Amino acid sequence: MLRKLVFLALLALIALPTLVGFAQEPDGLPVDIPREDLWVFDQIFRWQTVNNFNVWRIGGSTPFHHALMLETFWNRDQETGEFIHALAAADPVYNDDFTQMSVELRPGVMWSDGEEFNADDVVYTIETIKANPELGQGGWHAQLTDFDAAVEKTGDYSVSFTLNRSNPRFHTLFESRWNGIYMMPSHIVAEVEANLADGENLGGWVWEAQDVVVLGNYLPVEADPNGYWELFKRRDDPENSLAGIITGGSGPPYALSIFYGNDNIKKAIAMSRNELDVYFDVDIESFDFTLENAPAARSWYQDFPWAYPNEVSSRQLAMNMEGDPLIAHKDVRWALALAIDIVELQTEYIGGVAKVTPFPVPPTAKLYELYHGPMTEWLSNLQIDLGGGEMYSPYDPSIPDQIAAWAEEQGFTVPGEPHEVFGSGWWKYDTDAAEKLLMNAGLSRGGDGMWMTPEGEPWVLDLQSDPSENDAYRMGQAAFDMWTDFGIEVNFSTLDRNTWNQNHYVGEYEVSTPWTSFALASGDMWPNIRGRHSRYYAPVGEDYRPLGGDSVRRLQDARSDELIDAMESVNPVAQEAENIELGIQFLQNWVENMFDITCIAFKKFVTWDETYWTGFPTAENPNYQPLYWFQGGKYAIQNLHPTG
Amino acid sequence: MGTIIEAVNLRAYYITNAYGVERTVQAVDDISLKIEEGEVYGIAGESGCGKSTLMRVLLNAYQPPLTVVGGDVVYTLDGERVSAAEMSDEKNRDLRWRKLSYIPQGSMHVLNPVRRIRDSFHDFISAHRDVSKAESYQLTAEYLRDLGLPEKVMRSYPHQLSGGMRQRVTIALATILWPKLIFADEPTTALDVVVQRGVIQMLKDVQQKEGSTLVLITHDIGVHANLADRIGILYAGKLVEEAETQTILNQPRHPYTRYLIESLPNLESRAELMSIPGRPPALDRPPSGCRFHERCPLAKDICKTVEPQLIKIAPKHFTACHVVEEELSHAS
Amino acid sequence: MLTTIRDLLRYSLSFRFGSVILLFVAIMVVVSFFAPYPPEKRRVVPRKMRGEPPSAEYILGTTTLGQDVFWMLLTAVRHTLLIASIAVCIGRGIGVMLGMISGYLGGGADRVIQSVVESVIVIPRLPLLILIAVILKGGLTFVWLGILIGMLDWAYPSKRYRAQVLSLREREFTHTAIFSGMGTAKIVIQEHLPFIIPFLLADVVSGFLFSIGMEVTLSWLGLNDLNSLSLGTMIYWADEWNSIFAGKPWVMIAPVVAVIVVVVGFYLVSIGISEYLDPRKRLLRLQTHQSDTALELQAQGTSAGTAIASAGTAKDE
Amino acid sequence: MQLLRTYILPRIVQWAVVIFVGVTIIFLIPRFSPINPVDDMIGRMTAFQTMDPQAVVLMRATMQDLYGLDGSLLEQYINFWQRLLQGDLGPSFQNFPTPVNEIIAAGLPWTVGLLTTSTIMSWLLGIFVGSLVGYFQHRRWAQVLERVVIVIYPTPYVIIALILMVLFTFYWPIFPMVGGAQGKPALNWEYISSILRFGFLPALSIVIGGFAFRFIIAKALATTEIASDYVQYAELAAVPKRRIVYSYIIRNTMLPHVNDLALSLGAMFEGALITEVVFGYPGLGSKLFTAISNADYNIVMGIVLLSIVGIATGSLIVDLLYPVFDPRVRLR
Amino acid sequence: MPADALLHIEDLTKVFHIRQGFSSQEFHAVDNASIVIDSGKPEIFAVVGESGSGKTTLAKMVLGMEAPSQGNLRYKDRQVAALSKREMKNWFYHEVQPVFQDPFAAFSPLKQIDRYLYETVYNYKMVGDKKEAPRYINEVLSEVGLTLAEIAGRYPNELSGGQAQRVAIARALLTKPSLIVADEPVSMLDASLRMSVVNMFRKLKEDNAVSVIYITHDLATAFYAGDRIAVMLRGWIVEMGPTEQVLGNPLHPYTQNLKTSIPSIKSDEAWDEKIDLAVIETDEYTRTGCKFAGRCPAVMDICHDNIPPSVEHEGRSVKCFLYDEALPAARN
Repeated sequence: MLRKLVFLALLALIALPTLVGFAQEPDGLPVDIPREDLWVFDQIFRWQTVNNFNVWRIGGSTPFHHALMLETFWNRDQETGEFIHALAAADPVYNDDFTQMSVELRPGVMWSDGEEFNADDVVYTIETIKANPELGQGGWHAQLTDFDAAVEKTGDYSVSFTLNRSNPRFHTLFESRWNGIYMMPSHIVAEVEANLADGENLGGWVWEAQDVVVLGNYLPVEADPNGYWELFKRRDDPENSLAGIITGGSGPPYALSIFYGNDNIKKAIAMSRNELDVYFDVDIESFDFTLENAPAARSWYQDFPWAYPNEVSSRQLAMNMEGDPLIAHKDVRWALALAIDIVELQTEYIGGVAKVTPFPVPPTAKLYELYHGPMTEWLSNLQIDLGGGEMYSPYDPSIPDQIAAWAEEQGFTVPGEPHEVFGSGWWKYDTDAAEKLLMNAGLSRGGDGMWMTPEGEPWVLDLQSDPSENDAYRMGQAAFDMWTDFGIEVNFSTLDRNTWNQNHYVGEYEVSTPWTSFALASGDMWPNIRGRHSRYYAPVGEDYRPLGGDSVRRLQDARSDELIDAMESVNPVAQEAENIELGIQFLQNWVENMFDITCIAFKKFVTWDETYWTGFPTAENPNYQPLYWFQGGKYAIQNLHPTG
Repeated sequence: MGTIIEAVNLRAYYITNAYGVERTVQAVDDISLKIEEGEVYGIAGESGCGKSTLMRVLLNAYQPPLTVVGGDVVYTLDGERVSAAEMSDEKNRDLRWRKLSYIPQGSMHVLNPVRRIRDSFHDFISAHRDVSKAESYQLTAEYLRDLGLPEKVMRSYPHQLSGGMRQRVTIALATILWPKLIFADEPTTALDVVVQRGVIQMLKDVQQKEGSTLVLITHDIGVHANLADRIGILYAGKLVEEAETQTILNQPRHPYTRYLIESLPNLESRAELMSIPGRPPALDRPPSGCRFHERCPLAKDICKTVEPQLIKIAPKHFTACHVVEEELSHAS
Repeated sequence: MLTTIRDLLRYSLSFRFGSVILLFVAIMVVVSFFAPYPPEKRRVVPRKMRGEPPSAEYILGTTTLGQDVFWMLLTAVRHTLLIASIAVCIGRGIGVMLGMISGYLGGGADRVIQSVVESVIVIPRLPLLILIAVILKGGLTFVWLGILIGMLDWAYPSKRYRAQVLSLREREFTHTAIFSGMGTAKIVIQEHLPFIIPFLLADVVSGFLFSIGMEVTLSWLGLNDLNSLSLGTMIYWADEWNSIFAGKPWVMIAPVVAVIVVVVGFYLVSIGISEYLDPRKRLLRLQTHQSDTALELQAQGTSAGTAIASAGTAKDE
Repeated sequence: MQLLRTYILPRIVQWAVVIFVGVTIIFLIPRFSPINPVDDMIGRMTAFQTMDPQAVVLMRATMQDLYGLDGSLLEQYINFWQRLLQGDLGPSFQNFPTPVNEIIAAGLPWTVGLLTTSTIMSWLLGIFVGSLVGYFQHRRWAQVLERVVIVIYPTPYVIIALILMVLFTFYWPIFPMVGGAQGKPALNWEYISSILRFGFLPALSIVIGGFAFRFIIAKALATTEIASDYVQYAELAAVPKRRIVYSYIIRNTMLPHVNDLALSLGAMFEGALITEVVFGYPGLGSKLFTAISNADYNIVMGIVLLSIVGIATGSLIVDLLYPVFDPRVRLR
Repeated sequence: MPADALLHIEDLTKVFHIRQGFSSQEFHAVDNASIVIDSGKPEIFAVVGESGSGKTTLAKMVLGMEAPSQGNLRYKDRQVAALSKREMKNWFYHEVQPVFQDPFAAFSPLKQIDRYLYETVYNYKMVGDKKEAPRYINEVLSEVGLTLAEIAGRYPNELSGGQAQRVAIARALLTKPSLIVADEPVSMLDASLRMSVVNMFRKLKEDNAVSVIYITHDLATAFYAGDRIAVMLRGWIVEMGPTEQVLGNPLHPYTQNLKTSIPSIKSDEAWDEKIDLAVIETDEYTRTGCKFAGRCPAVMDICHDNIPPSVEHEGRSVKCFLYDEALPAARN
């Protein structure tokens, strides 16, 4: 009797919700909208602040909101480096000394409430951000204030900015990849501002979903109070939205973003359950899983190497010039580079899907053409001194071919020229040469074959990485393995992202695995390298950020300073050739000194499942870049259409 | 008046094995007795002599490690003869409280501490009769009134009652269904004399009201003297003497019984009293022959080797002693 | 002691089972010292054999980066036990000391110690552990992790020991000892400690369960020295490399099963020991003469039986 | 009044002291974090773009001021208590300027809903099944059940959760992977059933873990309880086994269980942490985890404070209500 | 105050608090007790009363284990409560030693029993040379009828209760005390062993000139052993005087009640009159007026509201209005 009771109780406990689970189809989506009308995409992270679309405040964040809702003057095609005119109808126009920039606006763009966008909105946006430190998102307030930017309406569809000093790159503030100064609907915000009580400011203004007015073609409908998802609805007049005007498309009626946790595999599982149409980026294992379990899924390439390879950034083994005293020695840095087997790193550790690059500029089509191509000859001719006058050519242009050979061995087909798929050449894996370099630097092999410092102590090298970026971390693991095999005692510590960042800020590391690109998609390098000028140098133990620069490597290099100074006054548009030439010289200096060991460029497994939606850009049909969380992603979304 | 319960060559052993320590304790060894309907039968003996074990077996309520290895208990209840060995579990449960009942020792602990008295009564009544709670309460109230217990007991928790009251409530709880056969195990132990007196009075009341049979177990000869009609003396798992109460008190024959009676202090005299030398034997290794021989001042050689049998030495008077046997044979 | 263990092995099923498991674990620990190469090291397995399921050569399979799961696992078990041992030593050490001091001193000192203990108890341990782990992150070696876990796992035990001491202080033999002229130190160490030891034993096991659980949890959150091997970090990496979904489940199954086996081993042993220390069972073993009474009473399950039987343990919890 | 003075008041004072000390510890520890929340925020804002160095300096100063991180530790501490006593937990750093109160309010219902339901469920189930198994420990089914629990009990929770996750979202994908419900909150079957569906796996994991823990305790207590006189007596009286399990065993072992329940309900935010991270369930546990790794002191403080107050109050309530659960007199 | 008093107890009171539910009550476990034991004239002073009458509390205060709430307790003219820890150990414990109720609880079951004997000898430096200890211990053991060889290396549970209790007495004797406080020393012993211990006290008094405070609920042994007796009821000493007088011809109705309640083995003196028992444990303690008024056969109106005085009557003191010469009722 009792036994039955227990049994029944247990059974009921398990059965009841299971039945509930079965009664409805296993639908794990938080909203109940037919999938023909709903496009579900990966939210990348969990929102901390929900249902507040005041993106201008400090703490406001914009990822993929900008792809759906927000607009600024220009976007940049990440493949070609060309301007995409967004709210601006043309390229920026500077005066001779770069103290004035005038912008011509595109007419006919409508806010979602029917008001037309015009120069008043621009003026209001700039003045409001300048006036409110609380609207500090993206550092826009700080930068506008720094240049004391004054904006003037020069016509209904034109504005002009005046700066307190020369700045040939002022327009980058309005050029969005991840972030740019987004325009405010002045007719809405001005009213809000007018109704603020004493002591309140626009930083505390909460713009809730139902009140939002946009230039993009999606309006927020609902946000999960716990930040796991947000639902968007296409505006009624997508043809009047900026994206609509530019692409002529309209996109799915509803868009839902869901955060599946930091665990990549969950996204893959969700896709296999048809609960996710596109995800952001995963590791190779999760992608393999997707291929196996979601038959309708694919990424940029239909086959190997699948991933979209051209997100403009690269990953390097960055060395702290003031970390281990031996790192300050150029020969040691070169030895470390030559002790890395880039082919194995790229294949075994990364899965063969990323592009190789020997310097911190990713080999996208445009940048390859600007930098890698022109530098090939120089790289091949480059010689380093192994000691005793023994010169050595470290560059191996056949690296992409070796990777291609590996891929074929795996049974993959390589879609195109090896260098188009796998990037440029890299340094030879030559431990003998590395050995000579280390000997040259005064190191010696101990009895157990491990390297000893010139002082006769065992040489211990610290390596730090953060596993949340799986490619960077795996690169770190590879370096650890290869250097260890080479006889270096490497102390590899795994840190969480914040601690790891913090260690960069104060220089508490010897070797680390950050990512950077010295070039923008356009090829301009100055904005990304200026922080490396020695005027921003901070010694180890001091946070470099208050100085405003980027002294991660604790580098003080006169030649770099010289080139940065030279570039500052060059107009990247008008004097492109000169600008690129300076860039090449900068990179040559960087490579000669092996200031860091750059290994691979970013690859992105932007993967979509075509069960419900199709039309995403692919390698065969590369109309737009597929990186939907970037500003340019909005154009890809416009072309989505239901499968069946 | 016939026999209500009969034990036939009963042997009950504790067979334990705790981490390799194996023991067989012969707590009840070859005991036979007959108890008549309506009488009060006292079982006396020191702790460890097997009297509680005997009672458990007589009550047919035992579980491992206690095992009945021989003999049987036969009940004659309302004309029906039932053998404990053959009784089904349901039958056994069915007989409880309605036919045979048990008054435990240590009333301190036998009442559920978190239940009011009346609810405990309800538990016990409803286990055997199909009654509602209200009916149980009613029945309980009437019964308690009959026994002269105050009504407020009903609503009390056990810990609120005094020790004597608790024991009396326990007696009421055991007899609420008017069982034919009542076993009482040390019902007055650990009570002080005044309370003990009250409890004994009540036991008498209960027994006399329905003419039930009471099997009373206690080491206190004084209690037996006041209640029992017949007494059986247990020593080391054996019944060594059995007779009517007056006979036992006035003409004890077994040396052990004599010691017991003589060592009782009283308020008449402060003259020095004897104590029994030595100590009771351990029942996992009982002495050979007469189990009392090691402490017996009269022991002879035969006592060490031959186990004495219970023999009739007078009407209703039995004892198991070689010396007595010899005396008798000499006398005759 | 030896006979106790022998008896336990012979007669307690759970102890026997648990001991076999722990013996097996101990062998793993010993064998782990004989790994043919540093077990953390990748690329030790020939390229063709990488990421392969268990085989005769690699009995627990290999990872894609060329590690031998078997040797990893042995070392991981050792490290996890190291962490747990440190944690247990520290946790129980503080717990026993504070509990006994608090119980014996009584009065003001007791009140102060108890408010500290209570305050520590109300702080949620896992978040605190995560918080400190984040703070110490860079320097969080296994030893530190052990110390950290131990530092958070003494409050409950100390309360238990205090309660023990308080109840032992009221026992009659304590008074006998006092009237025999023994000093407090002697009473504590010679009279009372033997009674605390069974509790300590049980507590040590629960400490192991807690510490291993915490190690696994923190590692899974990525808050351990991820480049050293422990059961937790093995699970972390198996999870990170999605071994289950990438068709290499052996990489995940090995540490998960190992965790369960190790904790269950400890737990079974503790069940066996506490059964052995159960006053009723103990009585049946100890008695030689006389206590047939107790046996009889115990068989009836009366409190008198339990009372006599419990001579030797104070109840708590 | 004696009671108030000697017992209740000191207990309340202790409650306050415990909270004060606990909160102080939690205030101090994050301040040793190497992560500066301001820098962390700037790092995130500038991660994907270039920014003028001067601008960064400017922004940093602004934020330091807005976050209230100026001044010495002592000043911050005093400031913290002033705010706290007004019920203000300050702004979140990560989500500046959203008040922590608001963030907690969004997560609280989920955590409380999931954890109370599943904690109470596992508690009831554990007591019920554990007591039954303790009572019927020699039955086959009881032994099988116990062995299963022996394996589950010591297994770290995170492993149980992960196994469930893999089983029920992938191999047998019948449950959702992330979130708490479907659709807009409404009082209709769709929404409520979706809450059940989304909450099932997280709840199941907690129930399994909590059940095993409670089972072990309940079984041990029941085993002890069976040996008690009143259970033995009721058994002897053939009181139905169901009644014995409920009114005798479970009722008498309830006190420590109730005590534990109060504590575990108080500690729910701790329990929620791993659950929410594994199952992507909304609530305070996962917020706490994110906040810790981002040095968002105010959120950490707010959630841990809830937990501290919860546990301290839970144990206070249990202590004060002790007499309700235990009618027995307590001597001091 | 007699100058040569060994123990002088004057108006000794011990107050406890009972917590019941949400209220707490104060009660006097010992209320205004006054006892004098002369030095130079060793005696056995028996204290009798039902359980809960305060006997044990009184014993604990005499032994210095409990601090009195009020009143004086002087040993050899020194206030016991004022003794320092060192004085307690170096002087008081030499002089006053206890014998506890349960000999098995009085020794650690995990230690060999002779350890306590050696400890006592060493700690109180009873012998000059440690090698002398066995001889001395053997000597003392022989006084209780044991030899060291019999008990050396044995654990308490290997001895019989009588043996263990005699070891306990021997241990107490090792310090050559002037006063032994024996709290129910035979109540846990079997009838056959009991007298051996009681006889021992009589012998000790004669041979070793030790005074014994013999606390018991057993009137018969109190009568047998005690020279003087104090009868306690709910904290009061209701009658005190030479044993033969008090028990031979009790004055206080309660003592009379006690006396008639002793079960006699002469069963013709069966009890006919019914006696009243307290229903609720704490009722009598908290009663105003005479605590026996609730069940006193000779109760008068005055008894309900007034506390009777202790009066000297026929060579003893009685706490009863019946003998209060100031009252008319007493003269009738």
